[in-house]
Amino acid sequence: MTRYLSTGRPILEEMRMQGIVKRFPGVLANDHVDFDVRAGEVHALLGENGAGKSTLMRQLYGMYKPDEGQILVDGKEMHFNSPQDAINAGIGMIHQHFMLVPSLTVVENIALGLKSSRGLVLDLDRVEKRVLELSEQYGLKVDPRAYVWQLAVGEQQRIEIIKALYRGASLLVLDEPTAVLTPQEVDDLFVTFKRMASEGHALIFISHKLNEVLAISNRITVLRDGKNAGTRPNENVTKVELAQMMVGRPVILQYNRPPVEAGPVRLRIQDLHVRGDRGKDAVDGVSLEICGGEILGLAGVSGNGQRELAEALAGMRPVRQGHIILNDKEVTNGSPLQHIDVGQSYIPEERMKEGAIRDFSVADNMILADHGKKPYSRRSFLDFNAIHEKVGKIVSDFNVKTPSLDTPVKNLSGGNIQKLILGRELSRCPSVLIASQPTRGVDIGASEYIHQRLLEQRLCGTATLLISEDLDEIRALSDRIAVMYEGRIIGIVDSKDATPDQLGLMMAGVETA
Amino acid sequence: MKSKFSRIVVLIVLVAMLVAGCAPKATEVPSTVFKVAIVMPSSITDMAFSQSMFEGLKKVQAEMGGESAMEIAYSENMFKVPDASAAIRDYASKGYNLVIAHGSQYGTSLQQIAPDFPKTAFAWGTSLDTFQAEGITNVFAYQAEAQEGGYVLGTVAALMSKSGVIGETGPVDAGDAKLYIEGFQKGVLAAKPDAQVSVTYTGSFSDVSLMATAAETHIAAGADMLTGSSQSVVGAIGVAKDKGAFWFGTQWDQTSLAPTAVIASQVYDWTGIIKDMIASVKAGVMGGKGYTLTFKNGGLVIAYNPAITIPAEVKAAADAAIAAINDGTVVP
Amino acid sequence: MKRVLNKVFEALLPLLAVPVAFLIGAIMLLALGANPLEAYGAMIAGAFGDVSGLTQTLVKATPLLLVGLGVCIAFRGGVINIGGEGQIIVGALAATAVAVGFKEWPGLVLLPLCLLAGVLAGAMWGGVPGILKAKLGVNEILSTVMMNAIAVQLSNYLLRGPMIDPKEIEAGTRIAQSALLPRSVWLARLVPQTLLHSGAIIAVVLAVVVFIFLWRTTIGYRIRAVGLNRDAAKYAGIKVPFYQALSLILGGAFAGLAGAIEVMGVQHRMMENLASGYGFSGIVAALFGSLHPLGSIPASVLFGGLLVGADKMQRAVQVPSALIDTLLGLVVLLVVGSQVISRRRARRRETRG
Amino acid sequence: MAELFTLPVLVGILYSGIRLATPYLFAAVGETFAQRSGVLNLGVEGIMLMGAFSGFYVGMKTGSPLLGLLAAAVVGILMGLLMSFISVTMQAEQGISGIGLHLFGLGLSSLLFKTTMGGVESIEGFKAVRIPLLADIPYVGESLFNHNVLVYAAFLLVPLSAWVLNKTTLGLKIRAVGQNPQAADTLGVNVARVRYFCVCLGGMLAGIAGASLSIALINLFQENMTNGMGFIAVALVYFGGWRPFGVMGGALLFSFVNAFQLWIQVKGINIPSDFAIMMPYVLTILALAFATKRAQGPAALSKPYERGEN
Repeated sequence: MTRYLSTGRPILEEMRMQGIVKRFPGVLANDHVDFDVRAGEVHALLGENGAGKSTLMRQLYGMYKPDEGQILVDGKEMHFNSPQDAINAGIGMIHQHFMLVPSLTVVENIALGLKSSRGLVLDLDRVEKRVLELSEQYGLKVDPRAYVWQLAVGEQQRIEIIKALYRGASLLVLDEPTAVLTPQEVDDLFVTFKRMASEGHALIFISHKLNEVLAISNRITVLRDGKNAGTRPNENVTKVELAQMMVGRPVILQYNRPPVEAGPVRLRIQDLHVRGDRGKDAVDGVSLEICGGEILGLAGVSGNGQRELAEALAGMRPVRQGHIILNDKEVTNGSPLQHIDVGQSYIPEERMKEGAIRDFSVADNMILADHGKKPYSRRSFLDFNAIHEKVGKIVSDFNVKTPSLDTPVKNLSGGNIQKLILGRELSRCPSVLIASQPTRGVDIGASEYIHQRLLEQRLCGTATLLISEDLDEIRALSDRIAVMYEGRIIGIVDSKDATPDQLGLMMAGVETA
Repeated sequence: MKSKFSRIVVLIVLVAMLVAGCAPKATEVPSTVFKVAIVMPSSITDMAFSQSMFEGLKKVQAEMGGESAMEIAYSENMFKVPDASAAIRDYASKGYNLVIAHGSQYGTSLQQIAPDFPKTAFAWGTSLDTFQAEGITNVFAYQAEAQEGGYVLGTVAALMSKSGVIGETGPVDAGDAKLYIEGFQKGVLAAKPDAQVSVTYTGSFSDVSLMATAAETHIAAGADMLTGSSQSVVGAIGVAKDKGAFWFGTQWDQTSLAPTAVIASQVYDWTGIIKDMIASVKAGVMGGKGYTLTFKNGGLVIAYNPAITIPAEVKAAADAAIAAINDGTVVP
Repeated sequence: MKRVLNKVFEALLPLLAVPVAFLIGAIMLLALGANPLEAYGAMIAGAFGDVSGLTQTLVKATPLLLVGLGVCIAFRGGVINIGGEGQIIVGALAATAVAVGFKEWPGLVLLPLCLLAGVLAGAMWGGVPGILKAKLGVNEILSTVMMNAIAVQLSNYLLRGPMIDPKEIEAGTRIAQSALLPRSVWLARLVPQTLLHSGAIIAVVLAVVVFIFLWRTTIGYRIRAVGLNRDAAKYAGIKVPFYQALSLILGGAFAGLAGAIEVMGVQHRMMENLASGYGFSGIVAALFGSLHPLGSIPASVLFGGLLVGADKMQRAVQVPSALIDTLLGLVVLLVVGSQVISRRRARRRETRG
Repeated sequence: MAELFTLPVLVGILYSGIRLATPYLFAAVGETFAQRSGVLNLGVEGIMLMGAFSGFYVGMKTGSPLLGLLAAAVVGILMGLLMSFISVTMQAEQGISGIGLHLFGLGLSSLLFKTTMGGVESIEGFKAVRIPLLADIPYVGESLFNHNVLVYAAFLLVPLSAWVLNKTTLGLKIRAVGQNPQAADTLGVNVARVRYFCVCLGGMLAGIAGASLSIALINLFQENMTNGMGFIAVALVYFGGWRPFGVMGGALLFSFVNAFQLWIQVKGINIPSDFAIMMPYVLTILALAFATKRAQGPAALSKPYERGEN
């Protein structure tokens, strides 16, 4: 007997992937993977970047075709040629990078690709009504009339979920859905997931965060190097076990942070006001001081002005009011080059967009900011011998794995590119370092390495501003933690005294003493 | 797999070429044929400058007895001078008896090419310079005295105009177009001193649309008689027809485009010049002569449109103007 | 070794599209009653078969290469220069004006001055869209197209007014062309009785210079960085708008130089339609050369040969010249259409390697 | 100068400007669709020429301008199909394929003209249709409401296109595909199909644009008769910020200034004609430079889409 969801769709009782093999030129992305999910459960898919999680799910969603293996839905073999086929079968997917069109409104994004009740003409009012119903039913608050570019990531995520529900998804694939949320938002989201599961939805939860996986899922499958490294029920598995299954070796989960005597104030920010893309002040009167040998962690939900603050500090975004003082020199509204010259290094948030040039070689990327200086160039001519010598040293110092210095960076893994950027920025011996999301999308091994280097830099007396949405990272590395909310610093706490609950409340805008 | 595909393609090409190669070859032309080549800036169907010469050549060819007596080779749309000069050189080296460089912009190139081919006769127009001053002896030159016909047509236009407003439109304010347009203006003012003549240029030899709008503008400004030069006037003629205005053509008989609107055209008849050049070459004179197309030598002809009745006194005035030009009392 | 072979194969792959285009052309020729074998024979022989053909090909390739080099720089800087046409015209006008204006000066001074005038004028014509792009974000495709139209009218004005050959007024013919340039600025002829001039050498030397410039100097490095990733370049302290403008200015300078060399080497005077088509053909030649300055050298020669040979073919079999445009269009379409194949091969190899 | 600001001149500019704008409107609105879906088609000029020829030829042979229009539309679609195949399926560099398409259309239209007709002829095209009452409005009535059907059609196309783009499911797909093809793909929108449709629609409208010259406004065919209009049309799409009404504004501005410069010459105002002719081009650049707010182009414009990239 078919059961139905409250959305009116039949429940998808069981989805089973058997012996899935997917090859890309030179890479075996999935190697005979078995995976299944049943109605009413949350099944976590855990693994490092590049372990093959997304590839597996893209085959379920009809974006790739498996080279071998079967996909069975309620016992019936399915052949998905396009996402449309998957959608028709009741499968929905929330992608890690949101699949939203920024220039369209929320309803327009949801209505995209759907049949309209008015034939060729859009019926946005009707879509809007249904969106509000779903939003009510699952507790997903959205403003249907707003343009997507105006929205914070949390809200964009809710739109993605409604989009899938609107299409009658009974099985939902959630690719790293918590990466950009506050702890409170994560809690709310988990409540929604549990509600959905209890109603009969099947959920696949992709993540690399062990805490979350243990908090939400019924079963956990770990992928490593394209293979299924094991499926365990939640009850009889521990964090340490899971980490070992993921990485294939024991993992450090705690860092040693020796005390350092604070040096002079290196970076001084005074009453800074910076306009955001929407014309309003995204940074609204921020004042901070960071001393040499100190890591100041800047926590906060994405979209609260951290990006704009980082860009202003890098000299990329005009300062409307206030001052930035680097090593006692005023650099307010100076060019990126001036910031660099005063001794600042910067690790941008989006490494492929802002930190590196895909088609440039490793060597070319390594000299991006310093190519005009000795020894890289002399009298406007690049000195390739010197470049190869210096760059080769940095590459080996920072453990960047690359076939050669002339390999385009687009062929490197995310972790290696991040190490390259780190190497480039740290080899300059900066007195001030702005590091924005330095380990986002990087595997555990590389993350560990990057964290170690940041702590070493602290010992050398660098003043570091660490901007991250990963509270664990911030707590593990920072001396002090500042929390940013709606463009302001809502509070600064000593990292020893900070509890996740307290930080979470601050990130939600609650000022605690 | 890809290279296999390309191999197949190459094979097909070769087969196609072989098949084509087996087609019967054109019969070898006997050496008595007089070979003429012409290089033109615009198309042989431009209803203007290039077409007038090309049709002239064909007419002469027919008179001489067809392809067995005279062979014509042509290169059209040679608006790039280096291409034209390559073509001229190429024809000369292939043994053409007469190579016509039908564009004043080709002069500099011709001056360099002609001395290399003393056995070939060249012709250059429109110009009157045969480069004799430079010691070159194998270049003919020819020029249309476009202002003569302009003057006569201007006379007719002025006398037939009811509004006394006359519009002229050309491509660029230079060369043949300028001669014609200024001659026309003189003719109008000579016949009707209080007439109002306005002139527009479109800046292009091929902007048919803007030329049509220029005609439209003249008509909106009150003009009932229009004329213009270059291949782009074809659009303007249509506008004249639609708006009930009249048109005067030049370089080519444009009556066929608008039998209800074209009153008369100045037609360039190059046949006399062509025949004379051929005769000269056959007699061993390879150049040095400058030809002009005038009423007097019959190179310029006014072709009236039989479908439009022209008052007798107007026609008489036109004939008088031609006579005056011929005897030199009027210099347009 | 295998890598080199692969690269060579990929570079040559687009050329395989040419036979396909010619096959279609053969059908058209047959339909027009011409013999395709004879036609293509004339084409190849005409372009490369003898001294005259070869030199014509090289004469044609010279402006294509120069414009193509400008296109390379602009593309590498992430901007599209469709303004080659106008830049050639103003470059030629400026060189002519200087040569005619100071004709008494010794050639040793005047000749480089003329080339410089062409470069500067072209740079200025490319600089307007460049600065508009840098300062106001005006789309360069739009502004360069407009600048082309403006240059044509400027040339029309100058050539029948201030710059017209006094002899033309004297003779009453008033052909829109400038006076003949003084002999002192004529570029030396490399092969007697042909049009091949030393400009061809200048172009090849400059191709090497541009290669060195783009890949060996800091400014070239910055231009390429800006072209590949504006944001990353900006974060690294590179002034993105400046280098975008600079790429357009340099693109204009090369087209302007092409104009100057065309009047000084081939025409010896400025006239109408001097630039016709070189602006676009230069883009195509640069693309055939994979937007690499050194690749542009053989690509320009091949494309120049195609143009020259096509004209010869038209004369040999007496078909309308329009057939040539049709064929060239097909070649371009098929070549760019087939490039994806070599791109995919390259990608496959990279992910493996 | 005062004589330029008289009523007959202004009425004349209005009339000529509207006629001149017609081919630009068809071509530029068509190109707007192509670009909104992410395809830059620089071959508009070549398609226009093919449309102009086929429209004229069929119109002449059948005596029916309507059939000519149909032929132009079909040929335009075929040319669009060629462009989409090269740029969408083969993922070729779009700027260059456009130039190739232009050359191809330029050559083929002339070649067909030469072989089938051999000389310029004129035909009776679409006749002006005077709209009763509206055309009787004093001063402007004749300028606005006494045109042939294609002129009306071009202007009606503008609100229609804006409606399709903004209010229909298809328009939503087009906008999404041009901005974020990957997002559209995940929602089951067939990116290639949408792009094929838009490029072919653009081709059809470019074909009609050419036909509007050869069977409605000028009523004859001449080699290369579009003379760069197609490139201006592409530029107008940028000018109009990828919105049909913006494109119309640009087309009208350009055409009015062109009509105006002819009046400057007719009225014998003493400036060289060449500078008058320059005016519309200079003004277009200036208008862009001083336009304070510019719309952002489609984010995926001229980027071929391949599933699984990024």
